[in-house]
Amino acid sequence: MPLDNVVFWVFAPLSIATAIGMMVVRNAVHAALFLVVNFFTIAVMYLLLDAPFLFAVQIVVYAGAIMVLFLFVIMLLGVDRGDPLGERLFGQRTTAVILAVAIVAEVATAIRAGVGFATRAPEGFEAANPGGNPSALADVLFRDYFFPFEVTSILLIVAAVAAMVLALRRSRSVTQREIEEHEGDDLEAYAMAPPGAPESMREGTR
Amino acid sequence: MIDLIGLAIAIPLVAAGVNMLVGARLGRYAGWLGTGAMVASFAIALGALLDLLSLPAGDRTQVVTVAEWIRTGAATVTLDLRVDPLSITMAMVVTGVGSLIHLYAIGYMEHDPRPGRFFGYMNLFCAFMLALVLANDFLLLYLGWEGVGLCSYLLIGFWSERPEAARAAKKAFITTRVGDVMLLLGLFAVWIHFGSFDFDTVLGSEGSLPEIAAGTATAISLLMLGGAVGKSAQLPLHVWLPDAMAGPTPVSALIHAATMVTAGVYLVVRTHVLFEISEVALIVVAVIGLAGALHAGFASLGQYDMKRALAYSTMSQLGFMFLAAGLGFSAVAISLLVAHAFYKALLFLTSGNVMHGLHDEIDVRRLGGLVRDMPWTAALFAVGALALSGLPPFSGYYTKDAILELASHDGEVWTYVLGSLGALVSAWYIARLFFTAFIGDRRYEGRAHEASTLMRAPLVVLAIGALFAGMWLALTPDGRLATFLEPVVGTVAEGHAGPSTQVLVAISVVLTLLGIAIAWRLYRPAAAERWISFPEREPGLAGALGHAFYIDDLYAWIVGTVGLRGAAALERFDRIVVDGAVNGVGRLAVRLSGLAPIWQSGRVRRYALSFLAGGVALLVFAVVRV
Amino acid sequence: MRTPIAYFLLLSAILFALGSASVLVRRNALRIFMGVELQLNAVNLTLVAFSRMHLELDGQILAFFSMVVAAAEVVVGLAIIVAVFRRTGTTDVDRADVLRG
Amino acid sequence: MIDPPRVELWAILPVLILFGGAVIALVGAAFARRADQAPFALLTLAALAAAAASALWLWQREPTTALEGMVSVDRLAVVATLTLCGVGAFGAYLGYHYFERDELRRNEFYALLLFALGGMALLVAAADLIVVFLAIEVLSLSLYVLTALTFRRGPTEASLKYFLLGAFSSAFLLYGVAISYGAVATTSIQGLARGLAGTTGDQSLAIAGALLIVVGLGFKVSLVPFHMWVPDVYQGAPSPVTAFMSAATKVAVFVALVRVLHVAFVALQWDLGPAIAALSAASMVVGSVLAIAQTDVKRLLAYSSVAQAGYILSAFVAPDRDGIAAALFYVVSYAAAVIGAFGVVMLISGGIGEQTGFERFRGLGRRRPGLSALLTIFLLSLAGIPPTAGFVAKVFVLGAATSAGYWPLVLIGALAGVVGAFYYLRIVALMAMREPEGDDVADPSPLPRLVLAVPAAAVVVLGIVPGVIVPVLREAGVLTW
Amino acid sequence: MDAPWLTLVIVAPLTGLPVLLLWRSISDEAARWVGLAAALAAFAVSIGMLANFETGEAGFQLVSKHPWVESVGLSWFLGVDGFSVWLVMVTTFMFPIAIAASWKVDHQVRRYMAMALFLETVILGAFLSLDLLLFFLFFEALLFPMYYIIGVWGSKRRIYAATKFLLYTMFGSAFLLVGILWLYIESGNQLGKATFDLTALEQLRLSTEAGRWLFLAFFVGFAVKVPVWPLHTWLPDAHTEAPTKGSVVLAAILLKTGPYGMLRFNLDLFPEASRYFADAIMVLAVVGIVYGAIVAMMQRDIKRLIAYSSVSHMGLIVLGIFAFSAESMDGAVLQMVNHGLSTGMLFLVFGMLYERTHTREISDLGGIVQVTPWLAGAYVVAMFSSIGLPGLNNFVGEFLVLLGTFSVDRVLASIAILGVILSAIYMLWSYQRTFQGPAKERWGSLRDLSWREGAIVAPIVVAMLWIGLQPGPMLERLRPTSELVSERIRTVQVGEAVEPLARTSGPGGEGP
Repeated sequence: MPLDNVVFWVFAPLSIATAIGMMVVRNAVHAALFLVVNFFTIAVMYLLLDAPFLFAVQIVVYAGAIMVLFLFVIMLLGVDRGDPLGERLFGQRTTAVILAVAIVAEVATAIRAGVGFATRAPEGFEAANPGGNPSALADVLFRDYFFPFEVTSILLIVAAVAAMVLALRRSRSVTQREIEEHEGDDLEAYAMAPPGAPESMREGTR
Repeated sequence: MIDLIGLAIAIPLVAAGVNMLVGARLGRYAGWLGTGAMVASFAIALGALLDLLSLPAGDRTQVVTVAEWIRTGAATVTLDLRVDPLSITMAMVVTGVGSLIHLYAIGYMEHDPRPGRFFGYMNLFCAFMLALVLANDFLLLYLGWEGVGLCSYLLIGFWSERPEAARAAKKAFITTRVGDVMLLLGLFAVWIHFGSFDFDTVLGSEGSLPEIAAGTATAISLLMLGGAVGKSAQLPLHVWLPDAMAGPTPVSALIHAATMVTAGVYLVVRTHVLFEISEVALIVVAVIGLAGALHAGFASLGQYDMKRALAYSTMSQLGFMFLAAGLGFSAVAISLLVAHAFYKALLFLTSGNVMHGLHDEIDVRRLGGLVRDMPWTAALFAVGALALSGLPPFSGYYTKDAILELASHDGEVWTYVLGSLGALVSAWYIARLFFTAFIGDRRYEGRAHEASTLMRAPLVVLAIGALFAGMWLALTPDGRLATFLEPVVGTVAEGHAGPSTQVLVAISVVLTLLGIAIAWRLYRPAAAERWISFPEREPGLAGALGHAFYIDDLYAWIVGTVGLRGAAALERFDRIVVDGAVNGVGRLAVRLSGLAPIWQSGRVRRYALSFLAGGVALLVFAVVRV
Repeated sequence: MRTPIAYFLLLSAILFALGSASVLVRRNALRIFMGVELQLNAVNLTLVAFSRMHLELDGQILAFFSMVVAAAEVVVGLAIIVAVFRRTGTTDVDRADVLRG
Repeated sequence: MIDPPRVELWAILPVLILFGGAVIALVGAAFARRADQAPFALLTLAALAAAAASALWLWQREPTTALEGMVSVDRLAVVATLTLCGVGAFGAYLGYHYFERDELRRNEFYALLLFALGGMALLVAAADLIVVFLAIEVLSLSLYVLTALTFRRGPTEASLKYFLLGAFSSAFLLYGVAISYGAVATTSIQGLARGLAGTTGDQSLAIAGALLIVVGLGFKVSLVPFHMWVPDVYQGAPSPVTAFMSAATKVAVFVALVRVLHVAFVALQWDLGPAIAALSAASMVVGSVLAIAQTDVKRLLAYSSVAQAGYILSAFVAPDRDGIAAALFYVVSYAAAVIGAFGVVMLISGGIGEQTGFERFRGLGRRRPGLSALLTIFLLSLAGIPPTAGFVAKVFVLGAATSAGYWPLVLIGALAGVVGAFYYLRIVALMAMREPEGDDVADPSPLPRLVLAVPAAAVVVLGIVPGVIVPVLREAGVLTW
Repeated sequence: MDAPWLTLVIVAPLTGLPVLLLWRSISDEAARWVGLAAALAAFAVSIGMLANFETGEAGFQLVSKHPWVESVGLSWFLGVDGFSVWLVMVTTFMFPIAIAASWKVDHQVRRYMAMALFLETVILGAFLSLDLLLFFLFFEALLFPMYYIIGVWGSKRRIYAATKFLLYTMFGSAFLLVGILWLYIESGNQLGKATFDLTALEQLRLSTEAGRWLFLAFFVGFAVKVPVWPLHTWLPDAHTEAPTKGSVVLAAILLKTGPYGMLRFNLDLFPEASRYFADAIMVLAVVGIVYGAIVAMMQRDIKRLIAYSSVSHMGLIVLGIFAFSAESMDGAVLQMVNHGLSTGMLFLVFGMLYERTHTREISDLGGIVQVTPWLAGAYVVAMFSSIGLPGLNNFVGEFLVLLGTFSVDRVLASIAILGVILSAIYMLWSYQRTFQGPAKERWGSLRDLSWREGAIVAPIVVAMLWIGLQPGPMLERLRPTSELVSERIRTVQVGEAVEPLARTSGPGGEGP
C-alpha cells in the first residue's frame, strides 16, 4: 500500500470524526479544538495533493489565526458553558441529518459522473510547479490573479471597517439613556407576529 | 282616407304624449283631449272604411307605407299598415268603442288627481291596439301586442297605492308574457321558414296559400295560439283577467272586455290560413275555446263581485269566439267579437256606474234593488244582459246562434251540445247578475246616485249598438259583415246536413230562456237569503265556482311556494356555493399565508434548514435526468 | 499518487455536509459559524483536489482566496456576534426571533 | 521572471471611483465621526456621478475583457452600473434624511454604502467566478454592517441573521465555483462557456456546480427557498438600508446571474431551465401568498420582493437576448419602484422607531396625499398594473418565459400577480379608502417628496413609453464570448 | 374630414386631467365642470368619428398605426369597425351622463373626476385597440380606476367589493395574458417577426389543439368580465357597493369589454375553437340567463337585483355571439349598447332615489310612485326597456339574438327566452314592492326629479326610443362586419385547420 493511501486512510476518518466531534460536543471550546484538529487533517490532505504552500497557510491562517480568534471570542463572551442538549425545533436534527446525507449522495453522484471514483490524478504536477509550489503559485497569483488579489485588499478594508463600526459603538455617542429610551419600543416595534397567528404555531417554548 | 290611416295611430299617440308629459297642467281638459283624439281616430278609420267599401271586393286589401324603417344593404324594411276588411273592422271597434269609453271616463275619472296620466295611458293603449290590428307584418303586430300589454299593466296598476291593483297589474303582465314568449317563438319559426314577417308572404295573398308543411304550420300556429291564449285570457293562461278588474272600470271595459283581450281572436283569425293548413291546431283552438267558454261560464256563477263575474263572462265569450275560429268560422268569430265589444263594454260601464254611485261597492251581496236608485243604469244593464244572453233580436243572438248552427252542421255533436250548454250558462249567469244587483231589496246603505249625463250618453250609444248591431250588420254567417270579411277570412263552408235552422233557433231560444228561468228560480228576490248563504251551505261547490275550479290557486301554489322556494334555494346556492367557492379561495390563501409563522419562525436555523433543503432539492436536477 | 482523486472530493463533500449539519443543529451563533468555517475548508479541499487533477494551480489560488475571504468573514462575523451579545446577552440564535412571521 | 500583468485600470474605472470615494469617506468618518453628515452625502453623490459618467464613457468601448480576463467591459456592465449609481444616489439621500431626522451621526454609512456599491459595480462586470465570489463578499460584508447600523435590537438581530445565512450561502456559492472548476478546469465565465460548448456526455458535475452557484446567488436575490432571511432583514434593517439593498442587490446579482446563466452555463440551458423555472415559480407563489397576511408594510414589501425575484428569474429560462432585455427591464423598473416604495415607507414610518405597521398607513391619502399618491404609483408598478413600468416589465419577462415554452410558469406568474395585486392594493385601500385615525405631523419639507417623485416619474414614463430604454437594454443584452 | 379620429377620441377625456391633477386647489364645483366638459368633448369627437365612419364597410376603418415599442412589436394600432363603433359611442354617451349624475359626490371631487376621465380613456382604448398588447394594457388599466372609484366612494362594504372586483378580473386576465404571449411568440416563429398586431396574428396557422387552448385562455379572461356564469359573483358586490356613477359605468360600459373581447379576439383568432366550444358556451350562457334571472328575483337589495339582471342579460349577449349567425351577432352588439343604456339608466334612476332615501332594501321602500311620479316614471321606462318591451331599445337586441339563436339551436333559444318572462317577473315584482303599494309615511316628503336629474335621464330615454324604433342606422353600420365574421366562422369545420382570414381592409389607411 503506497504511503499516500495509508496517510489518506488514516487522516480521512480522523477528519470526519473530528468534524462530527465538533458538531456534537456540548462545550464550545471543545468544539473549537475539534475543529482545529480537523483543519490539521485537511492540511495533511493538501500535502497529499501536492500543495505544500496551502498546507502551511492552512495551519497558519486557519488553525493559527482564525481558530484563535474564535477561542478568544468564546472566552470573551463567556459562553463556554455549553449548549443545552435538547432540540427545541421539531424535527430539526433528523432533517439536518437526512439533508446532509442527501447532499453527500448528490455530490457523490455528480462526482462519479464527472470524475469517476477510480480516476487517479495524472502524474506530472511538478511541471505545473516550476521552481516549487510557492513560487509557482506566486507567478500565477501575481499575474493572472493580480486583480482579485487587489480586491481582497478591499475586502479586508471592509472587514476592518465593519469590525470597527460594530465594535466601537459602545464607546461612542449611544448612551445608556438612549438605550433605555428605545428599549421598550424596540420590542414593540419588532415583535410583530401577525395577529391571529395562534401561539401554537410558534415553535418551541420561549 | 286609407292613405291617412297612419294618422289614426299617430293622433292618439301624440295625444298620449301630451297627456303624459303635461297632463297635470291640463286638468280636466286631459280627458277631452284624449276623447277628441279618439274621435278623430275614429273618423279616419270610418273614412278608410268607406273608401274601402267603395272598392271592389277583390281590391280591398290596401297596404300603406308609412315610413322606411330599416335599411341594410339591399333589403329595406318599411313600416307598413294594412287596411283590409278585417283590420278596418277591428279598427272601427277599437276607435268606436274606444271613443265612447273615453267619453265615459271623463265623467268616471273626474275626481281622480291624475287624469292626464290616465288618459295618456288610454290613448297610448288605443294607439298600440291600432298598430296591432293595422299591422302588415308580425313585427309591428308584436310591437302593438306588447304595447297594449304595457298599457294594460299601467292601467290595471293605475291605482298602484292599492296593493291588489299593483299585484294584479304585475300578474296580468307576467301571465300574458308567457303567451307573448310563445308568440315570439312563433315569429322566429315564421322567420326561419319564410324569411320574412310580411303577412303577404307568410299568409299568402290573392288566395294563394303559403308553402308550408302541415307539421311546421302546426308548430307555428300552436305557438301563435299560445300568444293568443295569453292575451285573450283563455285556458290555461286565463288567471290574470279576473284580478285585472282592480283597474278603473273604463279600463276593464275598453281593454279587458272590448279590445285588447280580443287581440288573441284577431291573431287566430288573421293567421287562420296556417291553422287551417295544420288542422290539428284548429282542433286545439276549438277545444280551448269550448273549454274556456264552459269553465269561465260556470266560474262566473260563483262570483259575487260584479266585475269579476263580468270578467269570467268575457272569458266565456272569448271562448265562444275561439270555438268559432276553431271550427273554421272566422267571420263568425269576428262578428261575435264586434257584438261582444258593444254589450260587454256596456255591461262593464254600467257596473262602473254602480261603483261610481256606491263608492266602489261592487259585491252583489251588498247591492240589490238598484233599479230604484239607478233606473237608467238598470235599464242599460238589462239591454246588455239580454244581448249577451242571446235573445233575439239583440246582437248576441245572431252571433251565438250562428256559432251553434254551424257547430251543429259540422257533424261533431259534442261541439254543438257543449256549446249549447255554454249558451245556457251565459244566460244564467248574466241574469243572475241582473237579479241579484238590480232588483229585490236594497242591501246597501244610503242612496246610490244615478250617473251623470256625461256618463250615460255613451252608454246609450253602446246600448243601441248592442240592440241593433246584430240586425244591421246581420252578423250571421252570410250576413253583411261576413261578406265584407270574406276576402280576408274566407267563406264559411257549408257544413253537412243537420237539424234545420228553424229547429236550431227554437232550441237556442228555449235554452236561453231556460237559463234565465234557472237564474230567476235561484236568485229571485225571495231567495236572496238562500243564495247569499250559498257558500256556507255548499262550501265545496261554491268554492269550486268562486275559485274558478282552483286553477289560479294551483298556479299560486306552484309559483308562490314551489317556485319561490326553488328560487330561494338557488339564491342560497349562489351565495354559499358559487360565491362561497370564490371567497373560499380567498380565505384559503389568507389561511395559508397565516401559516407563515410556522416556517418563518424567526429561528435562523430553520432558515438554514430551508436553505439546505432547497439546495438539496435543486441538486436533484443535476443528478436525475428526466 | 495512488489515492483516487474522487476520495478527496468525497471527503470534502462529507465535511461540507457535516458543516452544513452543524449550522442546522447548533444554537450557539459561534458554533454555527464554526460549521460555516468547516464548510469553507471542505470547499478548499475540493479546490485543491481539482487543482491536482487538472494539473494546474488555479484551484490552489482559489483556495487561497477562499481563506482570505474566510478570514474577512470571521472578522465581521465575530464582530456582529459580539455586538448581538452586547445587546441581548446571549449568542443563542433561537432567542433572536423578534423578527418573524 | 514572470510577465507583468496588463493593468487596464480604465476598464474598472467606475469601481475604482466608488472604492476611492468609499475610502475618502471612511477616512473622513474616522476623523470626523460626529461631524455634519452633509459633506459625506455630497461626496457620495459626487462619487456616484463620477462613476456614472465613467460608466457612460465605457459604453463606447468594444466589448472585451480586461485585467487578465477578470472583468468584462461591455454594455451590460455599463447599464447595470448606471442603474446602481441611480439607486445608490437615492439610497444615499434617504439615508441622509433618515439619520438627519433623528440627529444620529452615522457617517460610516456613506463609506459602507460606497463599498457596497463598489462591490456591486464589480459584480456586474465580473468575468470570472472568483471575482463574482469576491465582489459578493465585498457587498455582503458592507450590507451586514449597514443592516446593523442603528444598533437597536431589530437591526442587530437582522444583521446576525443576515450574516449567518449569508456566510452559509457563501459556502454554497464557493462550492459551486469549486465544482464548476472541477468540471471545466477554469473559473473564467467565458472559459466555462467555451469549455462546455463543445463537450458532450454527462454534464452532472457542471450542472451541480451551476446549481450551487444559483443557490448562492439565489440567496442574495431572495429566491424561495433561500429567501427566509429577507422578511426579517428587510424589516429589521433601517429603512434607507432596506430600500438600498432591496433594489441594488437585485440589480447587481441578477446581472451576475445573467453572466452565469446566459454565458458561462449557456450550454446547459436545457438542463438548468427546469430548475430555474421551479425556483421562479416557487418564489412567485410563496412570496405572494405569504405577503397576504402581513400587517407590516416593510415586511410585506419584503415578501413582495421575494415574488418579484421570481418574476425576474422567469425571464432566465429563455437564454436569449430578449430574455436578458426583459430581465434587465424588470430589474430597472423594480429597482425604481422598490426604492421609491421603501423611501415613502421610511418617510411615513416616523423616524428610527420605524413604525411601519398598517395602522400607520390608515387614511394616509387624506393626511399626506402627496406621499400616498407616490406610494400608490410604486405599488401599482410592483403589482404590474398599467400604465406603470411594472406592467410592461411583467409582460416582458412572461413573454420571454413563453418564448422558451414555459407557459405553465407564465400562468403561475400571471396568477401570482393576482395575489400580488391583492396585497399591494391592500395598502392602497388602507391609505385611500379608510378613515384616518389620529393625527400626524406632516412632513414640512417638500424635498423628500420631490426626490421620490423622480422614481415615480420613471415608473410612469417607463410604463407608457418603455421604448426609451428598451433599445439600450437590448444592446446591453448582446453578450459576446 | 381627415383627422386621427380614434386617437383623438381616446385622448379627448385626458384633456381634463392636467387641470385636475395639477391645480390642487380647484374648487369642487369647477372640478365637476372640468370633468363634464372633458367627457362632453370626448362625445363630440366621437360624433366626428361616427360621421367619418363609412357605412357598408366590414373591415377596420379610420385605422391609425404607429410603432410604439418597435423592438417588441408593440404598436399604437387603432381601428374601428361595426362592432366597436357603437361601443365607443355608448361609452362617450354614457360618461358625461354618469359624471353629471355624480354631481353630489362631495369629497375628493378632484380625484373622482380625474379617475373618471382616466377610466373613460382606457375603456375607449380597449374598444379601439387592434394591437393585442395595447388592448391588454387598456384592459388591465381600467381595473385600477374602477377599483379606486368603488373603494373610495362606494358604500359600506366597498373595499371588499372593490378588491373582489379587481382580483376576480385579474384572475381572468392572467389567462388572457398567457394566451396573448403565446400568440406573440408563435407569431415570431411563423411570421419571422413577433408582433401583437391583430391583423397579423389572424394570419397565423395554429394547430387545432393550440387554437383550442388559446381560445380557452382568452375566453376565461373575457368571461370573468362579462361575467359568464359561474364566474359572476364579483358583479353583484361591485355593482352594489359602487357609487351610482360607478355602477352606471360598470354596468353600461365596463362589462362590455368582455363580450367585445370575445367577439373581436376569440372569434377572429380561433374560429375553429370557437365552433368547437360554441355549444358548451351557449349552454353556459343560457344557464346564466335563467340563473341570473331567478337569483335576481330573490334579492332584497335593488342594486343587487339589477346586478343579477345584468348577469342574465349578459348571458344573452354571449349567447348571441356564439350562435354565430349574423342576426345574433348584430343582436349581441346591439344588446351591449342596449344593456348599457337600460341597466345604466336603472342604476342612475335608482341612484337618484338612493340619494333621497339612503336605503337599497326593497322592504324599506314602497309607495314612492305617488310621491315622485316622474322619478318612478323614469324608472318604469328603464325597467320596461330592460324587460324588452318592443319600441324600446332592448327589444331589438333581444329579438335579434334570440332570432339568430333560434335558427341555430331551437332548444337553447326556447330556454333562453324564459329570460324574457323571468325578467318581467323580477322587475315588476321589485317595482311593485318598492314603488307601488301604500305610500309610506317616511317617504312622504321625497322630492321628485329635479331639472338637472331630468336632463340627465332625458338623453337616455331619447336614445332608448331611437334605438327601439329606428335601429336601422345602427344595424346598417353593424351588419357588414357581423356578416363577415359570421360568414367566416360558419365556413369553418370543427377539427379542421383554418385558412387565415382574408380581411378586406377598410378605407382610412395609415394615419398621419
